Amino acid sequence: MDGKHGILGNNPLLRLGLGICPAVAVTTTALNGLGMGVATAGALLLTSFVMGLIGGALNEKARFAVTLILSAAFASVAQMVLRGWFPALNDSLGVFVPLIAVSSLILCGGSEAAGRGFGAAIADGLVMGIGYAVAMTLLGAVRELLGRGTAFGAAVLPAAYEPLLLAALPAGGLMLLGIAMGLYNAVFGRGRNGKEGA
Amino acid sequence: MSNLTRALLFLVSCVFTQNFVFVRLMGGSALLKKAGSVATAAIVGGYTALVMAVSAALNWIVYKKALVPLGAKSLYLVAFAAVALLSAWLIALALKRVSPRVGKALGENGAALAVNCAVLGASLIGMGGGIVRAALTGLFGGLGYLLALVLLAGVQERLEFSRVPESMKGLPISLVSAGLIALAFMGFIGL
Amino acid sequence: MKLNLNPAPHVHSRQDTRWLMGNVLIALLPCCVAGVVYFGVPALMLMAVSMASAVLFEALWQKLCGRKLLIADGSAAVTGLILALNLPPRAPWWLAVMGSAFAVVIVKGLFGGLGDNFINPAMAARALLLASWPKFMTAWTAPSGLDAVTSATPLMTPAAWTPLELFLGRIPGCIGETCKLAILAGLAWLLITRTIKWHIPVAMMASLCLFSWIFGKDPVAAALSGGALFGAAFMATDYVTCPVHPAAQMIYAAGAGLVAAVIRSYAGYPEGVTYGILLMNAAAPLLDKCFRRRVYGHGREAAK
Amino acid sequence: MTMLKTFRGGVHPLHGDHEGKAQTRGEPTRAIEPKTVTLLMGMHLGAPSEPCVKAGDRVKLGQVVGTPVGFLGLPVHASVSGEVLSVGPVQSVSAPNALAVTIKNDFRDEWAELPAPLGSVEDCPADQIVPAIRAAGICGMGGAAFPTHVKLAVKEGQFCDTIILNGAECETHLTCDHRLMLENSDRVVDGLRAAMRALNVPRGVIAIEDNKPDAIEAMRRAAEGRAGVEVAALHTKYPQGGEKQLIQVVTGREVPSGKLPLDVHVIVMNVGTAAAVAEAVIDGKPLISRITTVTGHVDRPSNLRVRVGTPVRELLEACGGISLPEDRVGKVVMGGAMTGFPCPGLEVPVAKANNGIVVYDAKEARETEETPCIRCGRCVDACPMGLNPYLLKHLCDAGDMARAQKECVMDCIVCGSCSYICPAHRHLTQTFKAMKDAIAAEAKKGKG
Repeated sequence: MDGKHGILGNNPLLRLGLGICPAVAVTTTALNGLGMGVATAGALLLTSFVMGLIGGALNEKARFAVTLILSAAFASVAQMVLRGWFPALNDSLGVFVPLIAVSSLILCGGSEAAGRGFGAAIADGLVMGIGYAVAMTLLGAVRELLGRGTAFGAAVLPAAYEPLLLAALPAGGLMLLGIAMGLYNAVFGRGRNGKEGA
Repeated sequence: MSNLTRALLFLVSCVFTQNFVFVRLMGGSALLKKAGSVATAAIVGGYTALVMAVSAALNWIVYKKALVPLGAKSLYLVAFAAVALLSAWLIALALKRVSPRVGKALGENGAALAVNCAVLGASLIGMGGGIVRAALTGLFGGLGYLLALVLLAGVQERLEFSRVPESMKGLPISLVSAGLIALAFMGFIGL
Repeated sequence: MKLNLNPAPHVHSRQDTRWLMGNVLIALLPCCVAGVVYFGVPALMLMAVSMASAVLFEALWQKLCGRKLLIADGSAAVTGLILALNLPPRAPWWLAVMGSAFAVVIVKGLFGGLGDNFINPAMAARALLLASWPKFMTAWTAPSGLDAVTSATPLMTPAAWTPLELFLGRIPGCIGETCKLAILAGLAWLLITRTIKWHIPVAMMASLCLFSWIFGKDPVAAALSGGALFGAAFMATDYVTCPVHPAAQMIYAAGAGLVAAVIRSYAGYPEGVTYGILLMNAAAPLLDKCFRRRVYGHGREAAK
Repeated sequence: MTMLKTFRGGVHPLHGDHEGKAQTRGEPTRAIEPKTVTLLMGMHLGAPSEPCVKAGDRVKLGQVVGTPVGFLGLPVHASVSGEVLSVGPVQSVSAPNALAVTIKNDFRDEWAELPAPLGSVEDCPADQIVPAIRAAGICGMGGAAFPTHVKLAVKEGQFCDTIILNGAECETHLTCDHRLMLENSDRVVDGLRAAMRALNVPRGVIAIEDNKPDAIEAMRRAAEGRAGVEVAALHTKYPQGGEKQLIQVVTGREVPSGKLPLDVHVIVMNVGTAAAVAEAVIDGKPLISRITTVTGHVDRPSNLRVRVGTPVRELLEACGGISLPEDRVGKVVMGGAMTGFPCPGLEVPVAKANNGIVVYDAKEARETEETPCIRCGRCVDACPMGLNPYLLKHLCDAGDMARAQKECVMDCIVCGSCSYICPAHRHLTQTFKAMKDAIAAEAKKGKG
């Protein structure tokens, strides 16, 4: 592992802005964030695994197409797993579970994994996946706390707290993610190799 | 209600009330575009709208006429992704033939650009009705995406000379801008 | 003798930023007075809290960013006051504080401060408060003395008030928006002192009346109820967030009026002026791109 | 009076204060005699003249002391008789080491031998008018100091159908053209007729802002019976006297970007220049004196007929001196408030194009601090050229030459209207001027 991506240092969500659609759409609660983060991370890991094996044999254009098909396949798997074992979570994530197929986290991570050697591909996929899942969970926790006054469903703020409903709405999600990224940049500095908007 | 009125209402709903970027949040990629000019945003947005419409219609056919009869429903995601990529690639090629300027704006990997949440999302959402509804979901949703892209590009162009704090520059401030526009779009709730 | 060498021009208009903001505050004065007369001391409290917190947050933000303190330009005070005038008279004090914080720090500060925000801070704050705490933002009280009687606004029950009542503002509504007489006085001040131009208020009210009429409503009542006139006079005309060129300004204002009329007639919220203005704020950079004055010596007439 | 013509944009500086002209416009012109004169060799636009005298020489009034260099060159004439004290670099308003000839006045005013006068402007040989103008060393006296004989050089294939005399005097404080038109109306018309005859131009328009009704009246009277000469009253608004604005207002034509007035068949001259032309043609006299307004914080604001090369200090002394304690003097500006140049010192000499000296106190002269642009759009409304100053400023601050050029920064006439009106005190005009200079330098580098 060459430390290109990290859980804290070069977070795929907060620094690179990968996979921001679901990051805003489903992170209304900490549990949703965790579930989506783990599901995406799992699909990423599997995609990186396969791309690490076969990616070296493909050219640039084919890489993207193959990654997309693999990602769609593993997203289907993720959907089946969620539907079978976590039906409630599956329902609250809704249409964004199949949309894992086009998550830019996987499309970017998978394409990059190709041709980097098997070990590096797996390690990168793992670190990126964990980083993404942690960021998703944190974002979900903040939005849940502000928007409902609860953490993982348990009431933590006093009853007098009037929840900031906007935090749980799309507009609030976009703004909070933006502010979170700004804070992240302020704390960790702007990475030298971290080009945003990849 | 005539079909025309229904279509019109559907248009308003897709562009404003259920905007793909600001309400459904399926257009994160719209934010990722580097502060390109408004003109580029309009071209990319129009292209994405086309891809959304075509792939939504094609995917409807693939799903209803092939996957369901064959009993291969669980392969739908793989099939949809393949169809979306193929149509994006073909449309990009066609557009490049029609206008070199458009081709330049789309860049080398125009097709990769277009396979995003909005395109697949339109296919998934369009599955609920007939093929016309599916195509219109893609087209009108794409128009909403286009509108969002152009609005955001305008705002980004304006932000070029503003004193945004260093750590907020780029994607973070784009997200906050999008959030503020989403706040404005909330006025259409219940339309 | 030390001679100063700064270059021409050697005279400057006396109308600096502070003068302009001061003029807006003066123009808001009649609305403040009407608000206090109709809704009592709590309205005054809200205005004070809102202005004070807006100025405080502005100072804190400028300090945090390591910038020069510029609160004396009065822009934060204007934002705070306009926000307060957009609140229901019995809104809790913390609502004003939250709104000011959002307006000054997130809508304005994150974008770089005065002049850099693309959306009107007070309007965005009102939209935030409405989305977050609807029960406080829609608790209307009739201006009937000190006891808070919950009632509907004229936008919900248009027939209950005569045009004169609507005009004088003895009706439920936000603190500053009910008395149209006071708003018109303020608007007249802004126009006479040339703080603003006529294009935006006129185009916005005309468009609102026209489209309300098309949608089957009474245009006079539409103009006189809700926050239409207040928005057209004080919020749509915000320099920072409206387009620069008169033609673009007319389209911007007409668009705001149209959106407001659509939302009032068909959408879930009773009042759409806020959203009309916010949406057109977002479109203003595009309008500015589309409308330009022709540069002397360029284009069609040049070769005559 | 018919509808006053005007242009789009513009500002009204010092409007509540009669444009700063009230103190001097009623004062008849007084002539002053300087103790020494410092004749800059570069008073006109173009290559500086070559000094042809040396220290110790005795020169007579009107004798050539600097010979012209190049196409844009003009001779410089001694404006007093006396002894040449030095030939060398001096501080001018814009440069610390401008070449000049300094002459000590012997107060005898002995004239040198002058070229023979051409006689009446209506009968003299038309082909000798332009050479006479060059020999008299005449350049534009309104500010830009462009050599007049070059302005009147109409190339093959070009023609001029209108000469506009600029008597707008839209700059604040200045009343020298106003006084000239009142006191020497006939000479102004003679100069215009001479230029019209030289180029065979059918129409001459004397354009005057309507804050000078007496000048309009005087010029109307003087123009009566003179072929093709008319007087146009203009709305009082800055920069009404800008060349491009004047052409637009008087003829309805626009000078295309990057082109000259002659491309739309117009020549614009200052009224002072016209009077100098008349002197040269009728009397054969070179340009050795001009009217300069001295106002602001001086004891006796006046219009003075001064010899070219008189130091600013002598002008101020002739007006009773600066009426401020030394520590409250802010700046001394050569020219009006909108475009004038700040003087680096009081020994700076008056050049052919210097139309005024204005003294500001420290409060008026204090530097304004830039605050953030609030996008009020006042600069856009004020710009007489239809530019977007607020946007241009951002581009210039970012050093983006290409986009600044695309936003037409080169069309900026540096009139100062945007800086004047900006509520945020942004330094618009000076930024644009710096950008224009940088772009011009770049273009020169590319060529050379």
